[in-house]
This record gives sequence, C-alpha cells and structure tokens, in this order.
Amino acid sequence: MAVRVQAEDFDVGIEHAALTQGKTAIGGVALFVGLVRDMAGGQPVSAMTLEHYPGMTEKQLEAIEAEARRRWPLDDVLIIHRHGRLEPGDRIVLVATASAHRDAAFESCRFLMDWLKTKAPFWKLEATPEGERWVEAKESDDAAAARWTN
Amino acid sequence: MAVRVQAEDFDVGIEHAALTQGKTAIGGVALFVGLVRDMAGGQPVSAMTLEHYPGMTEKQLEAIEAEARRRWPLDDVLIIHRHGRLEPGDRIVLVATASAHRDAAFESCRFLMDWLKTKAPFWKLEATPEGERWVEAKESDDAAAARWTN
Amino acid sequence: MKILYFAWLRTKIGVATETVEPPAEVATVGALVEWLKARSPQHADALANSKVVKVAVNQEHVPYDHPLSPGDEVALFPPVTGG
Amino acid sequence: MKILYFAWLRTKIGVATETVEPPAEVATVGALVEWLKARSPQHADALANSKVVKVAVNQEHVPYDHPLSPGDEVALFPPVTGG
Repeated sequence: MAVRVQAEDFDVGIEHAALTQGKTAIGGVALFVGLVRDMAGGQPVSAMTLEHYPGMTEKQLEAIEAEARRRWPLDDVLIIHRHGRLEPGDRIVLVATASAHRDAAFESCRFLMDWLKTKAPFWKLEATPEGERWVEAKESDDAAAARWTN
Repeated sequence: MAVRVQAEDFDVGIEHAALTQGKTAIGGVALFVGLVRDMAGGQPVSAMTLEHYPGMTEKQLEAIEAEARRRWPLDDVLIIHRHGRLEPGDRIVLVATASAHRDAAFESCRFLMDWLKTKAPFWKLEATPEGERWVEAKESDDAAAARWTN
Repeated sequence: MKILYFAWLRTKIGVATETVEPPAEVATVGALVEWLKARSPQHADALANSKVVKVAVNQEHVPYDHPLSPGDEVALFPPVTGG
Repeated sequence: MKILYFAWLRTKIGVATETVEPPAEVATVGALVEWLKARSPQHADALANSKVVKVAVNQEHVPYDHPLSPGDEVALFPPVTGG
C-alpha cells in the first residue's frame, strides 16, 4: 500500500523497514517528514487541524506517485498524510522513495513533496492566540512545483 | 551527538524521533539511508566490508556537518556511518537534516551525502563470485560533489 | 448535482455540501460558480474572488472552462495547503 | 614519521602502518610518495599511479605540494568510496 491518508501517527523506522524489507536492489531511500511548527507568520500556533477531501485525496496522491514512477526508476514509494487535529512537533506527512541510485531517490522525494503541496486537497486551520485562521497558499510552493514542469 | 561511526546497525525511527524530540520549530526533516545492493557492475555481491580511517573519519564528518550548518539554517544534523562487514539490504549510512524549511532540509541532506561520498575516508570491499574487489570511485560522485562548489 | 465546499469556503457559506439543479445553460464550471453566487449573500461573498476558488469535478482538478455533465460531483475549495 | 595505508594500498604493500625516517630533502607529500616507492617492489607497484593515491596529513586531505613536518601522521589511500 503506497498511499495512506490517516488520522493516526506513523513510525518512520517501521515504515522505512517495511519499504526496504527483502529488497536488496535498493541502494538508497530518501525520506521527508513534515512536522507542525509552533510559529507561523510571526505568531505562536497552539494546534493545527487538517481538513481534506476524502476520495480525491487518495486519487491525487496515487496520481502523484504514478507520475514520480514514470519520471524516475523507483523500487518503491510511500506517501502517508495525516488529517485531523495536530499539535506543534506532531508529524504531518511522510514521503519515502527507494531507488538503486541516490539521485533518483532524492529528486523523486522532493518532486512528490512539491506536488503534494500544490495538488493534494488538504487545508490547514491554525489555532493562534487571535483565534483560528486558514493557512494561505504560498507562492513559493507554486514556484517549487513549477520547476518540475520544464 | 551529531556524527557517529559505528559497526552496529541503527534504527531510522529512533534516530528521527531523537532528532525532533521537543523541537517544535522544525518544519521538516530530510533523511537519506544508504543500503548495500546485491549487484554491482553487473555482478552479484554477497557481502561488503567497509574499511575506514578512525579519527580522520569523525573529523571529516564533523567538518562536513559544520559546512552544511554554515550554508543552511538547520535545527539539527545527524550523520551515522557504519564500518565492518555488511550484507545486501543492510543499512550503511544515515544522513538526517532538520530545518524550519523543507528546501533547506532537502538541499543540505543531499549536500552531505555528496560530500561524504568524496571526502569521508571509507573504502568498500565487495565479495563477488570471482573474489573480493575494492570498489572504484565513481566520476559521477565527483561531479555530484562539484555542483556544490559553485 | 452535488456541490462540496472545503476550508474557508465551507465556513463562509455555512454548509459542507448541497444538491443543486442548475439550468441547462450553466454548462461550464465557470458558469456554475457565477450561478452559485446568486444563492445567498454568503455564497456571493465566499465566491467573490475566483482566483482563490479552485474546482474539482469528479475528484479531478479542472479549469473554469471545463464542461459540466448531469451527476457530476463538483468541489469548490481554496488553494491547497497540505504537506 | 608514521605512514598509514588503506584499502588496496594496504593490501598491495602488505602493511597497514610503518614508521619511516625520510631525509631532510623529502620536504613535501609528493617527494615522500616518490621516496616511499623505493622501499620495495610492492611500494613501487602500489604507488605507481599518483592519480589514485590520495594523501592526508594529520587527518586532513592535502595536495602533493603540502609541506611535511617531523612527527606528521601521513595516510595514503585510494579515492574514497563510502556512503
């Protein structure tokens, strides 16, 4: 199972071990773990709630994964994205890519994070001392995704 | 302890948790795990022995880490490199970088792997059906390291 | 036709889903967004700036000139901010 | 002066370390490598191609024109292949 959308936390070590178990052609695994930060836009953040679009989320993540596999020779891919209420320091997302070659692992992992941030239907609601606010999309994320379209 | 050279295996989940524990300013952690492949140069590999230069290895890895911290705003860095006899599928190296921003985490992790491959005094001896052979340095690794000198 | 709203579109409009029967001349996503604005002041406010109203039809991102078919599931939402 | 050999330099020469007393005119890393070649046919063979003989002095990578000092720890090894 390469794409999971879940409320529960995940264990990076268990996921890494499962991804590589018995696959001795893998030379490297690149992983990225996104975490809830305690500050945003200069304000303290006490909690973050992730809303998503069930059904479409999984479809989009599977499409993003398929695109990564078309672009790079990957032995395996794992994407886990959490939804629901999270606190600073909590894990939000895990992307892991396994390949014979480290450049393919690194690049596909970064590609997946960039596309996930602009295509996967998740929305963050931050709780701050001034109340709740929806996180605005960043132009830097659009720019990051655009670099893969050339 | 940011640099470790050891014969023992490591657990990616435990290391990731220790790196991020109680640090709520971290937005992302990039990790790379290098593994022993079962094939090299078209030949099966039954084992790999990593020789190193005790003392210099730690110094080089610490220097590489310091350089990464100069170049990117990093909350933490971890480098673990194993030595001794390993088998296909075994973990060789872990590089993890934590930052408020994912680009800094991704780029510094890749930088560390590229420099480690050209600067850290490790040498791989492969066991193949035709006997043991020392792995030759790859020009592609020199090219990968060179891209960070511009 | 089933409409879904997410994030601040949902909170501004006050409902997560609604079922609507637009007339036949509402043939594209863009026309549907315009038509939905007339449903209430809350709709008009939430949908005022089309630059930040993104649309998926049957769970795929689509542009405003995408044609509509009976039975489509149409979702309206702000730019995504996951990851 | 302590010399260390690693990887195939060690296996070709047959020793991991040796202590040598080069004459004063052996003042650089490059001169030392030339001087070591004369110690045995194994040394000459292992050190024949300087492009694949890298040198560290006191555990720092150095070029062949690096000056030597009494008491230096000099390591000779092929290009590294870790990671």
